[in-house]
Amino acid sequence: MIDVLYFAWVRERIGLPKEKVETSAATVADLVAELSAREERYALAFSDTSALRVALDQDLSDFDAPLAGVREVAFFPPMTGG
Amino acid sequence: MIDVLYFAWVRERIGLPKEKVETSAATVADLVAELSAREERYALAFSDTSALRVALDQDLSDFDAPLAGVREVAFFPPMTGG
Amino acid sequence: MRIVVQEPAFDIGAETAAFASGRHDMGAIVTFTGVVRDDTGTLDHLEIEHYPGMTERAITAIADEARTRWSLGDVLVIHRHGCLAPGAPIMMVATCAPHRADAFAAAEFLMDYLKSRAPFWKKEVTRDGAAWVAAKDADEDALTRWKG
Amino acid sequence: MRIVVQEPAFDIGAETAAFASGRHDMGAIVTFTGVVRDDTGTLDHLEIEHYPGMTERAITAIADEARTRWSLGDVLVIHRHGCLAPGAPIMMVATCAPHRADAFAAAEFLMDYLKSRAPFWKKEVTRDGAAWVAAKDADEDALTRWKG
Repeated sequence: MIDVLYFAWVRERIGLPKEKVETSAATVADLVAELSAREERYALAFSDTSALRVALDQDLSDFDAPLAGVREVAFFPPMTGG
Repeated sequence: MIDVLYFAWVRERIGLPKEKVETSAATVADLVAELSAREERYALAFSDTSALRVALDQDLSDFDAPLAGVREVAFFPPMTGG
Repeated sequence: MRIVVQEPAFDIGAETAAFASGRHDMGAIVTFTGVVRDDTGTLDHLEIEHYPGMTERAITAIADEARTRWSLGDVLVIHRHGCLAPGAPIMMVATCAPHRADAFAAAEFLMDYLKSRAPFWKKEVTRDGAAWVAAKDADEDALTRWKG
Repeated sequence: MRIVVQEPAFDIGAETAAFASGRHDMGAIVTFTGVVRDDTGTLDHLEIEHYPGMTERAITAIADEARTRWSLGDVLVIHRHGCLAPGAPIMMVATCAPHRADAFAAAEFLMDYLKSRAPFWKKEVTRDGAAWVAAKDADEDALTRWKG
Protein backbone atom coordinates (compact mmCIF):
# COMPACT_ATOMS: atom_id res chain seq x y z
CA MET A 1 0.00 0.00 0.00
CA ILE A 2 1.38 3.39 -0.94
CA ASP A 3 -0.03 6.89 -0.55
CA VAL A 4 -0.54 8.60 -3.90
CA LEU A 5 -0.94 12.39 -3.84
CA TYR A 6 -2.12 14.73 -6.59
CA PHE A 7 -1.64 18.50 -6.78
CA ALA A 8 -2.89 21.45 -8.86
CA TRP A 9 -4.57 20.44 -12.14
CA VAL A 10 -3.63 16.79 -11.65
CA ARG A 11 -5.67 16.82 -8.45
CA GLU A 12 -8.53 18.56 -10.23
CA ARG A 13 -8.60 16.14 -13.18
CA ILE A 14 -8.44 13.03 -11.01
CA GLY A 15 -10.88 14.57 -8.56
CA LEU A 16 -9.13 13.79 -5.30
CA PRO A 17 -6.03 14.97 -3.45
CA LYS A 18 -4.87 11.64 -2.08
CA GLU A 19 -5.60 7.94 -2.10
CA LYS A 20 -4.11 4.68 -0.93
CA VAL A 21 -3.14 2.37 -3.77
CA GLU A 22 -2.48 -1.36 -3.61
CA THR A 23 0.14 -1.97 -6.27
CA SER A 24 3.03 -4.16 -7.21
CA ALA A 25 4.30 -1.70 -9.84
CA ALA A 26 8.08 -1.82 -10.13
CA THR A 27 8.54 1.75 -11.32
CA VAL A 28 6.69 5.07 -11.35
CA ALA A 29 5.91 4.52 -15.04
CA ASP A 30 4.33 1.15 -14.19
CA LEU A 31 2.18 2.81 -11.52
CA VAL A 32 1.11 5.49 -14.01
CA ALA A 33 0.12 2.73 -16.48
CA GLU A 34 -1.91 0.93 -13.79
CA LEU A 35 -3.72 4.11 -12.74
CA SER A 36 -4.37 5.19 -16.36
CA ALA A 37 -5.98 1.81 -17.05
CA ARG A 38 -8.46 2.35 -14.20
CA GLU A 39 -10.61 5.20 -15.48
CA GLU A 40 -10.75 7.90 -18.10
CA ARG A 41 -10.00 10.69 -15.58
CA TYR A 42 -6.66 9.03 -14.70
CA ALA A 43 -5.84 8.43 -18.35
CA LEU A 44 -6.55 12.11 -19.03
CA ALA A 45 -4.42 13.34 -16.12
CA PHE A 46 -1.49 11.12 -17.13
CA SER A 47 -1.85 11.49 -20.92
CA ASP A 48 1.36 13.49 -21.21
CA THR A 49 3.83 12.66 -18.46
CA SER A 50 6.38 15.08 -19.96
CA ALA A 51 4.08 17.79 -18.56
CA LEU A 52 4.21 16.19 -15.10
CA ARG A 53 6.64 15.90 -12.24
CA VAL A 54 6.85 13.13 -9.65
CA ALA A 55 8.15 13.09 -6.09
CA LEU A 56 8.99 9.91 -4.15
CA ASP A 57 8.81 10.31 -0.39
CA GLN A 58 8.93 14.08 -0.92
CA ASP A 59 12.01 14.17 -3.13
CA LEU A 60 11.78 15.02 -6.83
CA SER A 61 12.37 11.91 -8.91
CA ASP A 62 11.84 10.43 -12.40
CA PHE A 63 9.19 8.31 -14.04
CA ASP A 64 11.62 5.44 -14.50
CA ALA A 65 12.58 5.37 -10.81
CA PRO A 66 11.90 2.13 -8.88
CA LEU A 67 9.09 2.11 -6.30
CA ALA A 68 10.63 -0.45 -3.94
CA GLY A 69 10.41 0.86 -0.37
CA VAL A 70 8.59 4.04 -1.37
CA ARG A 71 5.67 5.02 0.89
CA GLU A 72 4.48 8.24 -0.76
CA VAL A 73 4.26 9.13 -4.45
CA ALA A 74 3.11 12.57 -5.58
CA PHE A 75 2.17 13.71 -9.09
CA PHE A 76 1.95 17.36 -10.06
CA PRO A 77 2.62 19.85 -12.86
CA PRO A 78 5.89 21.85 -13.02
CA MET A 79 6.11 24.05 -9.95
CA THR A 80 5.35 27.76 -10.03
CA GLY A 81 6.49 29.10 -6.69
CA GLY A 82 8.24 32.32 -5.83
CA MET B 1 38.50 83.09 -9.41
CA ILE B 2 37.48 79.46 -8.95
CA ASP B 3 36.45 77.50 -5.88
CA VAL B 4 38.82 74.61 -5.19
CA LEU B 5 37.56 71.87 -2.87
CA TYR B 6 39.49 69.04 -1.20
CA PHE B 7 38.06 65.87 0.33
CA ALA B 8 39.23 62.97 2.51
CA TRP B 9 43.04 62.65 2.80
CA VAL B 10 43.58 65.36 0.18
CA ARG B 11 41.75 67.76 2.51
CA GLU B 12 43.78 66.53 5.47
CA ARG B 13 47.14 66.88 3.70
CA ILE B 14 46.42 70.35 2.36
CA GLY B 15 44.83 71.32 5.66
CA LEU B 16 41.68 72.99 4.41
CA PRO B 17 38.41 71.90 2.78
CA LYS B 18 37.99 74.77 0.35
CA GLU B 19 39.67 77.89 -0.97
CA LYS B 20 39.28 80.49 -3.69
CA VAL B 21 42.09 80.43 -6.25
CA GLU B 22 43.05 83.14 -8.72
CA THR B 23 44.38 81.27 -11.69
CA SER B 24 44.78 81.43 -15.44
CA ALA B 25 45.56 77.71 -15.70
CA ALA B 26 44.28 76.27 -18.97
CA THR B 27 43.76 72.72 -17.71
CA VAL B 28 43.33 70.82 -14.45
CA ALA B 29 46.94 69.61 -14.77
CA ASP B 30 48.12 73.23 -15.06
CA LEU B 31 46.18 74.12 -11.91
CA VAL B 32 47.71 71.15 -10.08
CA ALA B 33 51.21 72.35 -11.14
CA GLU B 34 50.47 75.88 -9.87
CA LEU B 35 49.17 74.62 -6.52
CA SER B 36 52.05 72.15 -6.09
CA ALA B 37 54.54 75.00 -6.63
CA ARG B 38 53.00 76.96 -3.75
CA GLU B 39 53.92 74.88 -0.73
CA GLU B 40 55.16 71.46 0.32
CA ARG B 41 51.73 70.36 1.61
CA TYR B 42 50.23 70.89 -1.86
CA ALA B 43 53.15 69.15 -3.57
CA LEU B 44 52.67 66.22 -1.19
CA ALA B 45 48.92 66.01 -1.76
CA PHE B 46 49.36 66.12 -5.55
CA SER B 47 52.51 64.00 -5.77
CA ASP B 48 50.69 61.11 -7.47
CA THR B 49 47.69 62.29 -9.46
CA SER B 50 46.98 58.72 -10.60
CA ALA B 51 45.77 58.20 -7.00
CA LEU B 52 43.43 61.19 -7.32
CA ARG B 53 40.14 62.01 -8.95
CA VAL B 54 38.90 65.42 -10.07
CA ALA B 55 35.41 66.83 -10.53
CA LEU B 56 34.61 69.98 -12.49
CA ASP B 57 31.40 71.70 -11.45
CA GLN B 58 30.42 68.47 -9.67
CA ASP B 59 30.95 66.13 -12.61
CA LEU B 60 33.82 63.62 -12.68
CA SER B 61 36.46 64.72 -15.17
CA ASP B 62 40.11 64.26 -16.15
CA PHE B 63 43.36 66.00 -15.35
CA ASP B 64 43.78 67.08 -18.96
CA ALA B 65 40.33 68.71 -19.11
CA PRO B 66 40.20 72.47 -19.86
CA LEU B 67 39.23 74.84 -17.04
CA ALA B 68 37.54 77.48 -19.23
CA GLY B 69 34.18 78.41 -17.70
CA VAL B 70 34.61 76.11 -14.70
CA ARG B 71 33.60 77.60 -11.35
CA GLU B 72 34.26 74.70 -8.97
CA VAL B 73 37.11 72.17 -9.02
CA ALA B 74 37.27 69.32 -6.49
CA PHE B 75 40.17 66.96 -5.77
CA PHE B 76 39.73 63.71 -3.87
CA PRO B 77 40.86 60.09 -3.65
CA PRO B 78 38.91 57.27 -5.36
CA MET B 79 35.46 57.09 -3.83
CA THR B 80 34.48 54.46 -1.28
CA GLY B 81 30.72 54.74 -0.93
CA GLY B 82 28.08 52.07 -0.55
CA MET C 1 18.30 29.99 9.15
CA ARG C 2 14.53 30.39 9.22
CA ILE C 3 12.11 28.73 6.78
CA VAL C 4 8.44 29.65 7.14
CA VAL C 5 5.54 28.30 5.07
CA GLN C 6 2.28 29.89 6.16
CA GLU C 7 -1.13 31.07 5.05
CA PRO C 8 -1.32 34.41 6.92
CA ALA C 9 0.18 37.65 5.66
CA PHE C 10 3.64 38.61 6.93
CA ASP C 11 5.03 42.07 7.64
CA ILE C 12 7.84 42.84 5.14
CA GLY C 13 9.11 45.78 7.16
CA ALA C 14 9.17 43.92 10.47
CA GLU C 15 10.77 40.83 8.91
CA THR C 16 13.43 42.92 7.18
CA ALA C 17 14.20 44.89 10.36
CA ALA C 18 14.42 41.71 12.46
CA PHE C 19 16.66 40.00 9.90
CA ALA C 20 18.97 43.02 9.64
CA SER C 21 19.30 43.74 13.35
CA GLY C 22 22.53 43.07 15.21
CA ARG C 23 24.67 42.16 12.20
CA HIS C 24 28.07 43.48 13.23
CA ASP C 25 30.04 41.12 11.01
CA MET C 26 27.78 41.16 7.95
CA GLY C 27 28.23 44.16 5.66
CA ALA C 28 25.52 43.25 3.16
CA ILE C 29 21.83 42.41 3.53
CA VAL C 30 19.68 41.62 0.50
CA THR C 31 15.92 41.05 0.50
CA PHE C 32 13.59 39.98 -2.27
CA THR C 33 9.83 40.25 -1.93
CA GLY C 34 7.40 38.76 -4.43
CA VAL C 35 4.04 40.48 -4.76
CA VAL C 36 0.79 39.32 -6.44
CA ARG C 37 0.83 41.22 -9.71
CA ASP C 38 -2.26 42.25 -11.63
CA ASP C 39 -1.20 43.52 -15.06
CA THR C 40 -4.61 43.58 -16.62
CA GLY C 41 -6.76 44.72 -13.72
CA THR C 42 -8.92 41.58 -14.01
CA LEU C 43 -7.33 39.45 -11.27
CA ASP C 44 -9.61 38.77 -8.34
CA HIS C 45 -7.11 36.70 -6.39
CA LEU C 46 -4.34 34.15 -6.60
CA GLU C 47 -4.68 30.69 -5.05
CA ILE C 48 -1.43 29.07 -4.02
CA GLU C 49 -1.45 25.34 -3.40
CA HIS C 50 1.52 23.54 -1.88
CA TYR C 51 2.69 20.11 -0.75
CA PRO C 52 2.92 20.24 3.06
CA GLY C 53 6.04 18.48 4.29
CA MET C 54 7.83 18.44 0.95
CA THR C 55 7.66 22.24 0.77
CA GLU C 56 9.67 22.80 3.95
CA ARG C 57 12.01 19.98 2.97
CA ALA C 58 12.65 21.38 -0.53
CA ILE C 59 13.18 24.96 0.69
CA THR C 60 15.57 23.77 3.40
CA ALA C 61 17.58 21.84 0.80
CA ILE C 62 17.77 24.94 -1.44
CA ALA C 63 18.84 27.15 1.46
CA ASP C 64 21.45 24.60 2.60
CA GLU C 65 22.85 24.52 -0.93
CA ALA C 66 23.09 28.33 -0.95
CA ARG C 67 25.01 28.21 2.33
CA THR C 68 27.55 25.79 0.91
CA ARG C 69 28.03 27.89 -2.24
CA TRP C 70 28.46 31.32 -0.63
CA SER C 71 29.79 32.73 2.60
CA LEU C 72 26.50 33.68 4.24
CA GLY C 73 25.66 34.81 7.74
CA ASP C 74 22.02 33.85 7.59
CA VAL C 75 19.11 32.97 5.29
CA LEU C 76 15.39 33.67 5.67
CA VAL C 77 12.63 32.28 3.42
CA ILE C 78 8.93 33.00 3.96
CA HIS C 79 6.39 31.63 1.47
CA ARG C 80 2.63 31.89 1.73
CA HIS C 81 -0.11 29.61 0.43
CA GLY C 82 -3.88 30.05 0.18
CA CYS C 83 -5.83 32.98 -1.31
CA LEU C 84 -3.88 36.18 -1.99
CA ALA C 85 -5.26 39.48 -3.26
CA PRO C 86 -3.48 41.66 -5.87
CA GLY C 87 -0.68 43.62 -4.21
CA ALA C 88 -0.29 41.09 -1.38
CA PRO C 89 3.23 39.84 -0.60
CA ILE C 90 3.55 36.18 -1.67
CA MET C 91 6.99 35.43 -0.34
CA MET C 92 10.28 36.90 0.70
CA VAL C 93 13.90 35.86 0.82
CA ALA C 94 16.65 37.54 2.82
CA THR C 95 20.38 36.86 2.88
CA CYS C 96 23.26 38.45 4.67
CA ALA C 97 26.97 38.11 4.00
CA PRO C 98 30.22 39.91 4.72
CA HIS C 99 30.30 41.07 1.07
CA ARG C 100 27.55 42.21 -1.27
CA ALA C 101 28.34 39.88 -4.19
CA ASP C 102 27.65 36.83 -2.02
CA ALA C 103 24.43 38.24 -0.58
CA PHE C 104 23.10 39.13 -4.06
CA ALA C 105 24.13 35.84 -5.70
CA ALA C 106 22.59 33.76 -2.90
CA ALA C 107 19.30 35.69 -3.02
CA GLU C 108 19.04 35.22 -6.78
CA PHE C 109 19.93 31.53 -6.47
CA LEU C 110 17.24 31.04 -3.82
CA MET C 111 14.65 32.77 -6.01
CA ASP C 112 15.55 30.80 -9.12
CA TYR C 113 15.28 27.49 -7.27
CA LEU C 114 12.16 28.41 -5.30
CA LYS C 115 10.43 29.22 -8.61
CA SER C 116 10.92 25.78 -10.13
CA ARG C 117 11.96 23.37 -7.36
CA ALA C 118 9.72 24.16 -4.39
CA PRO C 119 6.28 22.50 -4.63
CA PHE C 120 3.97 25.48 -5.02
CA TRP C 121 1.36 25.96 -7.73
CA LYS C 122 -0.41 29.20 -8.56
CA LYS C 123 -3.93 29.55 -9.89
CA GLU C 124 -5.19 32.90 -11.15
CA VAL C 125 -8.83 33.57 -10.45
CA THR C 126 -10.20 36.38 -12.62
CA ARG C 127 -13.72 37.59 -13.27
CA ASP C 128 -13.63 35.43 -16.43
CA GLY C 129 -12.65 32.20 -14.70
CA ALA C 130 -9.69 30.41 -13.16
CA ALA C 131 -6.48 29.10 -14.73
CA TRP C 132 -3.34 27.44 -13.40
CA VAL C 133 -0.22 29.49 -14.07
CA ALA C 134 2.03 27.61 -16.49
CA ALA C 135 5.71 27.20 -15.66
CA LYS C 136 7.89 29.34 -17.90
CA ASP C 137 10.79 27.99 -19.93
CA ALA C 138 12.69 31.09 -18.75
CA ASP C 139 12.38 29.92 -15.15
CA GLU C 140 13.82 26.51 -15.98
CA ASP C 141 16.54 28.19 -18.08
CA ALA C 142 17.42 30.42 -15.13
CA LEU C 143 18.70 27.35 -13.27
CA THR C 144 21.35 26.59 -15.88
CA ARG C 145 23.51 29.53 -14.80
CA TRP C 146 24.04 27.86 -11.41
CA LYS C 147 25.23 24.59 -12.94
CA GLY C 148 28.62 23.35 -14.08
CA MET D 1 12.30 57.95 -7.34
CA ARG D 2 13.66 59.08 -3.99
CA ILE D 3 17.30 59.98 -3.29
CA VAL D 4 18.19 60.80 0.31
CA VAL D 5 21.61 61.82 1.64
CA GLN D 6 21.48 62.34 5.38
CA GLU D 7 23.37 62.10 8.64
CA PRO D 8 20.66 60.56 10.89
CA ALA D 9 19.90 56.86 11.07
CA PHE D 10 17.05 55.52 8.94
CA ASP D 11 14.63 52.70 9.70
CA ILE D 12 15.27 49.79 7.31
CA GLY D 13 11.98 48.10 8.14
CA ALA D 14 9.86 51.23 7.74
CA GLU D 15 11.63 52.23 4.51
CA THR D 16 11.21 48.73 3.06
CA ALA D 17 7.53 48.59 4.04
CA ALA D 18 6.84 52.05 2.59
CA PHE D 19 8.67 51.22 -0.64
CA ALA D 20 6.83 47.90 -1.04
CA SER D 21 3.33 49.16 -0.27
CA GLY D 22 0.68 49.48 -2.95
CA ARG D 23 2.65 47.83 -5.77
CA HIS D 24 -0.12 46.10 -7.73
CA ASP D 25 1.78 46.05 -11.00
CA MET D 26 5.27 45.26 -9.67
CA GLY D 27 5.89 41.59 -8.90
CA ALA D 28 9.44 41.98 -7.57
CA ILE D 29 10.96 44.17 -4.88
CA VAL D 30 14.69 43.99 -4.06
CA THR D 31 16.45 45.81 -1.23
CA PHE D 32 20.10 46.05 -0.36
CA THR D 33 21.28 47.39 2.99
CA GLY D 34 24.92 48.12 3.76
CA VAL D 35 25.96 47.85 7.39
CA VAL D 36 29.13 49.05 9.19
CA ARG D 37 31.15 45.88 9.54
CA ASP D 38 33.64 45.21 12.29
CA ASP D 39 35.61 42.05 11.45
CA THR D 40 38.29 42.45 14.02
CA GLY D 41 36.35 43.89 16.95
CA THR D 42 38.64 46.94 17.04
CA LEU D 43 36.49 49.43 15.12
CA ASP D 44 35.24 52.31 17.21
CA HIS D 45 33.33 54.01 14.42
CA LEU D 46 33.30 54.86 10.73
CA GLU D 47 33.40 58.45 9.52
CA ILE D 48 31.79 59.04 6.16
CA GLU D 49 32.65 62.25 4.35
CA HIS D 50 30.81 63.34 1.23
CA TYR D 51 30.64 66.17 -1.31
CA PRO D 52 27.32 67.94 -0.74
CA GLY D 53 25.66 68.83 -4.01
CA MET D 54 27.71 66.46 -6.16
CA THR D 55 26.54 63.49 -4.07
CA GLU D 56 22.85 63.97 -4.86
CA ARG D 57 23.73 64.78 -8.47
CA ALA D 58 25.86 61.65 -8.92
CA ILE D 59 23.32 59.32 -7.28
CA THR D 60 20.50 60.78 -9.37
CA ALA D 61 22.53 60.18 -12.54
CA ILE D 62 23.20 56.55 -11.52
CA ALA D 63 19.51 55.96 -10.71
CA ASP D 64 18.43 57.57 -14.00
CA GLU D 65 20.81 55.29 -15.87
CA ALA D 66 19.33 52.24 -14.08
CA ARG D 67 15.85 53.34 -15.14
CA THR D 68 16.87 53.54 -18.79
CA ARG D 69 18.50 50.10 -18.68
CA TRP D 70 15.74 48.14 -16.94
CA SER D 71 11.99 48.25 -16.70
CA LEU D 72 11.63 49.58 -13.18
CA GLY D 73 8.65 50.83 -11.23
CA ASP D 74 10.64 52.83 -8.73
CA VAL D 75 14.08 53.37 -7.20
CA LEU D 76 15.06 54.39 -3.66
CA VAL D 77 18.58 55.30 -2.51
CA ILE D 78 19.39 56.38 1.05
CA HIS D 79 23.03 57.06 1.99
CA ARG D 80 24.28 58.37 5.31
CA HIS D 81 27.33 60.44 6.18
CA GLY D 82 28.93 61.36 9.49
CA CYS D 83 29.92 59.04 12.36
CA LEU D 84 28.51 55.51 12.28
CA ALA D 85 28.93 52.80 14.90
CA PRO D 86 29.57 49.11 14.06
CA GLY D 87 26.31 47.44 13.05
CA ALA D 88 24.71 50.71 11.95
CA PRO D 89 23.07 50.80 8.51
CA ILE D 90 25.15 52.95 6.14
CA MET D 91 22.90 52.96 3.13
CA MET D 92 20.12 51.18 1.35
CA VAL D 93 18.92 50.74 -2.18
CA ALA D 94 15.48 49.47 -3.23
CA THR D 95 14.15 48.66 -6.67
CA CYS D 96 10.85 47.29 -7.92
CA ALA D 97 10.01 45.86 -11.31
CA PRO D 98 7.40 43.64 -12.93
CA HIS D 99 9.99 40.83 -13.09
CA ARG D 100 12.66 39.74 -10.63
CA ALA D 101 15.61 39.71 -13.05
CA ASP D 102 15.22 43.47 -13.66
CA ALA D 103 14.84 44.30 -9.97
CA PHE D 104 17.96 42.29 -9.05
CA ALA D 105 20.10 43.60 -11.92
CA ALA D 106 19.17 47.22 -11.21
CA ALA D 107 19.93 46.88 -7.48
CA GLU D 108 23.35 45.37 -8.21
CA PHE D 109 24.07 48.05 -10.81
CA LEU D 110 23.15 50.79 -8.33
CA MET D 111 25.42 49.27 -5.68
CA ASP D 112 28.37 48.84 -8.06
CA TYR D 113 28.15 52.46 -9.19
CA LEU D 114 27.46 53.92 -5.74
CA LYS D 115 30.64 52.20 -4.50
CA SER D 116 32.97 53.90 -6.98
CA ARG D 117 31.11 56.82 -8.56
CA ALA D 118 29.27 58.57 -5.75
CA PRO D 119 31.50 60.98 -3.80
CA PHE D 120 31.70 59.33 -0.39
CA TRP D 121 34.87 58.51 1.54
CA LYS D 122 35.11 56.21 4.53
CA LYS D 123 37.54 56.54 7.40
CA GLU D 124 37.90 53.75 9.96
CA VAL D 125 38.58 54.94 13.48
CA THR D 126 39.93 52.13 15.67
CA ARG D 127 41.49 52.16 19.10
CA ASP D 128 44.87 52.14 17.32
CA GLY D 129 44.21 55.17 15.14
CA ALA D 130 42.35 56.29 12.04
CA ALA D 131 42.81 55.30 8.40
CA TRP D 132 41.01 56.13 5.16
CA VAL D 133 39.52 53.06 3.49
CA ALA D 134 41.29 52.44 0.18
CA ALA D 135 39.23 51.85 -2.94
CA LYS D 136 39.40 48.22 -4.05
CA ASP D 137 40.38 47.15 -7.55
CA ALA D 138 37.49 44.67 -7.30
CA ASP D 139 35.02 47.55 -6.98
CA GLU D 140 36.36 49.22 -10.11
CA ASP D 141 36.38 45.85 -11.91
CA ALA D 142 32.73 45.34 -10.93
CA LEU D 143 31.77 48.20 -13.25
CA THR D 144 33.13 46.46 -16.33
CA ARG D 145 30.25 43.97 -16.41
CA TRP D 146 27.82 46.82 -17.08
CA LYS D 147 29.78 48.13 -20.07
CA GLY D 148 29.77 47.26 -23.76
